[in-house]
Amino acid sequence: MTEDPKGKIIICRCNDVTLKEIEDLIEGGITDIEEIKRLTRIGMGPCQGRTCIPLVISIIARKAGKKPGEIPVPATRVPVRPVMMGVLAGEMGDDDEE
Amino acid sequence: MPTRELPEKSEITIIGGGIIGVTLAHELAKRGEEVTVIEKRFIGSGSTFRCGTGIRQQFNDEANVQVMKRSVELWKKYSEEYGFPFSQTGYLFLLYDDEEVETFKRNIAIQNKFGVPTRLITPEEAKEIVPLLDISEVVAASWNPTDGKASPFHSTAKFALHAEEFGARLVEYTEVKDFVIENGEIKGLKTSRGTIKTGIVVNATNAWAKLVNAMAVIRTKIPIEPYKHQAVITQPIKNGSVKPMVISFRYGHAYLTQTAHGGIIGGVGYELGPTYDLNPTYEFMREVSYYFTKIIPALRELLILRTWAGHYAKTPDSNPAIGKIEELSDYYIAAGFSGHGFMMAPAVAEMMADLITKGRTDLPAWWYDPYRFERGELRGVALQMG
Amino acid sequence: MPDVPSYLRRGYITPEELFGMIPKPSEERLRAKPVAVPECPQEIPCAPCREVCPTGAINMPTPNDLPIVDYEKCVGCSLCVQICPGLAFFMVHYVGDKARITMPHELLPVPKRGDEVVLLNRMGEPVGTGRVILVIPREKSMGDTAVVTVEVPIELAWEVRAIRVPGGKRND
Amino acid sequence: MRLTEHPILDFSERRGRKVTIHFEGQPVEAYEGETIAMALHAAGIRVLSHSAEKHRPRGLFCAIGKCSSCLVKVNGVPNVRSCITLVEEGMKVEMQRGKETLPKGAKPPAWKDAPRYKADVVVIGGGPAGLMAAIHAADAGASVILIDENPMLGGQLVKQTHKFFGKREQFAGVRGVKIAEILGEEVKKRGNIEVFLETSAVGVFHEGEEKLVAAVRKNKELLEFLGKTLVVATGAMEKMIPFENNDLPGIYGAGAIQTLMNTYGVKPGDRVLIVGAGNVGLILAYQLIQAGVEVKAIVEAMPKVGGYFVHAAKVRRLGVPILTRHTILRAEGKDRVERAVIAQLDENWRPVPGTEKVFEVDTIALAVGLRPSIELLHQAGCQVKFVRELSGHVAVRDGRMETTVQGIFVAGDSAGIEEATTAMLEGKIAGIAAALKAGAASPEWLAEIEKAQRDLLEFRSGPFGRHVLEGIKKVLVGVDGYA
Repeated sequence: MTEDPKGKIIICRCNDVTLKEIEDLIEGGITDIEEIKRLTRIGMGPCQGRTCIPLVISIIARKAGKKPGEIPVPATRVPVRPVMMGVLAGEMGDDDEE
Repeated sequence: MPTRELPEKSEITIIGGGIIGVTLAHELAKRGEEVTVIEKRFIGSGSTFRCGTGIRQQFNDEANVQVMKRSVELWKKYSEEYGFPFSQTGYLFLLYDDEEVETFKRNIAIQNKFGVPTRLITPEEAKEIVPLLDISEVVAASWNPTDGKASPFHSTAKFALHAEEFGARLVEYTEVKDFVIENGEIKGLKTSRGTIKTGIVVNATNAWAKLVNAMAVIRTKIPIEPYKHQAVITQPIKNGSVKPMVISFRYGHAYLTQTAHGGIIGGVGYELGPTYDLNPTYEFMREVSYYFTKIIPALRELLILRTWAGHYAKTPDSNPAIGKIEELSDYYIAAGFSGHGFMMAPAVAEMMADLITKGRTDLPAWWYDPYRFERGELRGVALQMG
Repeated sequence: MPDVPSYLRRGYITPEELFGMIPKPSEERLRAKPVAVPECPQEIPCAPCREVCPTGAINMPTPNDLPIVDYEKCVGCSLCVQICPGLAFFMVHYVGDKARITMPHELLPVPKRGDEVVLLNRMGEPVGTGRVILVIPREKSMGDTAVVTVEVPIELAWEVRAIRVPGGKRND
Repeated sequence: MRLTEHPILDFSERRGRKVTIHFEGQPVEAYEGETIAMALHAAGIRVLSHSAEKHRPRGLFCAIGKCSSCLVKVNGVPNVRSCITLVEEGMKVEMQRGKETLPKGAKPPAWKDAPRYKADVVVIGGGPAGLMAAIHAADAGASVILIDENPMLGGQLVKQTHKFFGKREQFAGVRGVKIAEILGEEVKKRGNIEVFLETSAVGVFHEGEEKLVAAVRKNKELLEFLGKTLVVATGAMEKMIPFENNDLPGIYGAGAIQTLMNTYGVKPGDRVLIVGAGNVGLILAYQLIQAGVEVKAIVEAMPKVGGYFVHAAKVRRLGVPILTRHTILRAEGKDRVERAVIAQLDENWRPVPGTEKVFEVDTIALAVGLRPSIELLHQAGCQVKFVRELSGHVAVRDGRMETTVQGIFVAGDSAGIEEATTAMLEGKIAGIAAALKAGAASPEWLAEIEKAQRDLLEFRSGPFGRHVLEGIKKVLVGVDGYA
């Protein structure tokens, strides 16, 4: 049973993933957060999972009858906040005022 | 749905649920064989879901060109039948000097011989294909519009689904711990969920192949080592911004393209290992940014969202080891893909299924003979990037 | 939920609940001079009232204990009202048929002496009007909080805990 | 929509020179030093982008550059986070519509080695924990680098107009904004603390025994910080809750509203519904009233007020209803919040049919809790564990706040959601311990650690603190506080 019959409860803002989409996967037997991540793109947007991952953990816990502590958090990888390629390359050049 | 239930017995058991194991299970089951895949975590979780998504026929030897030509045919066929995204958006190798051009002319001749329509194009033509390219240093490009890319997640999931429809069993979250061997014959496999009786085992664990070989006490020298390669993905941009896979050996052996979702994905030649460590490094983040912005300067303002690492399971000649290992019946290996496993999988599945069910294949399996290392007959190093 | 005190369900405390936890000052004491009465029924880690009290009238062995005012020692100086981070200290003084309530005020406008203001109870309901008889502005308050004393009908002494000041420029 | 007067804060001194930016071709007045999102909000503009997949309207949400809800195009460059990008005269801002094209004609950047700064102790985060860590590490004898993402030190303190609890020596009775000023001054006084503002750590790497922090300043310059030890005091992130249309512009995290009104003096809206009666929600309600905003109600799913009673009493007597055992069902509105629908919850946390109430509000504030920001610790390899009492995943550590990665310390909300006061005490412990570990402090500083540990125990001896202590026990390793 979904709590999101209209598909208007947004869990991941970056990739517009709804509660319903996640619940459907869990009901289909997929409860590994890494799998849910790859199939729905939760946690893969520009917020890097900051908003959605804790929510998804609680959804899995509720639907799959697990404790939140039993659900491993997905790896945190560099960069821990998005960075422009040009900045990592070194000097952005022309528009640098300093 | 993949299960966590281990069957009591299976004629054929594949260790490793990556794209190789899954497509092989699919092919064997389709031919009516009883087959089980045993995967330590979940389908695709090893190297498959970490790969750079590219599928190309532009190799530098006849065997790989033939195998990849067949593979692309199969990618196309199954993507249409099963409905997963595979797009023939081409591979574009940027060339910066005469020597590179000469090398690629030779490669193109080999490719053309087998009907792969690669051709040399001008920098301006390259820019028409990818308008954001910086071609100021480019002298020519090698272009094959029939190369492509596919989503590792969706394609593997579809192959898995249809493999099960044909009767294959995919067992996840189950780790093979040991072989049950009697008088040189495989009788079964001990796993974290108990023992499965089986006669034929395929080692499809790629980066972990040496560990499985050791478990089976294989003495034949099959040098496959795990090297750490890293990849990057950016924030999504308008689809169609970078259609083909763009390659530049000059700039860091870089490869980059756009995913169906819109992010720029790719990597460079920076390699660490042998190691099982998968922590991304600072050096990679910097190098990939420098080289990518050299190739497409407009990427400078694009945000990197994530980097990650996966394994290239490398052999000394960057060609996989595919075939039967005679010292143990019936033990097969399909591993050591050196970064080409995803793209080769459908053809390798066909080749392996031929070898297992018929003992012979029309595809040039001899090139990947696992005994070549022992005999000191290394192949020419397969063209590799990233 | 019988274990949840009703003041935590509603967000306000009634005088009955309050004086079930701390003693109520006697009529005699209330007529003598202003006396500080804390409305702080929960064990939270906080001690400035005790630390600032010049006569040591506030009994609180550890910062997590409830403040208990020794009404005989309290001199009605209002320092506790000024400093209390929870704005939970008030002073009450009975004068004739009026009561003078001293309370913290951290809103605009700050009233002036003599202003007539709307009296609010603990639920924010208007219960009448009263006259401001003393204002300690923020700059002169030891706790950086303005303190206002209003005169109210004596029967509202234990009801009025906030004021609404009419007029004043508002943000658009 | 700008605040001209405020009972506690003075914005006239804070606002810079007037400039004009353009949004969708229309001129918008702004002040130098404020972010694009703040200036647009002050002009009444709520919708900043349309999402990439379902084209839903989106606006500001977190206001600290984390949530990606407020992306705009600036001078042709897409994906700019308007909440952390400062306005510049003549800037051309456009709404981002899904996935955008990249500007043509860019020049490739040149390779440059990043400047590298070294210190005994590198502190990441300039909130209460990080400030105290830096001050005490410096006093113990260490050279210190302190980096923070914001243009000013103080972390969340700079948005807090209320006075803090605790003891007077721990700044009790002093407003958060003032504490930020005091600690900022203390940092400035010390010659052995080097401060880097507007600098975000993007990764922690190991260089032998030392820690390399890669960071980006003002989003455009790569910097490297090498420390013998590292204190991570990166604070917290706001939680989100699922309800219908929970992404509509006008739904903000409580922290974003505090940033709008208390940092930039921009009125967040006219009529607000607050979800959550913990301390954040209660304090926010009071701050909104101080800014002249009407708070229609506070709804709370729990059967009681979760924050301090005194914070509840403060807003209750100003007429704000607190509806315990209620939840928000949905937000309604075309492309911004026009109303909110709430309902009562039964014993099983299910909405009771027929109890729906509608509030005509233009803003919904989510104050449904914080969770520790552990991204850097997790990325650096520190072992983490989910602890309900600490509000999420936190790093396993010992009594001196050292994590399972030698030389990496943690303090404040990133070690578990608690109070600014405990954050300061933990910061003190971590700062001194990091200085000791770096070999920069003499052993007598252990006495200061012990004093701070006693102060923490005293602070945590009440019912709120005991709950936290239960949680800390689950992640504490080592005997006598040392592994």
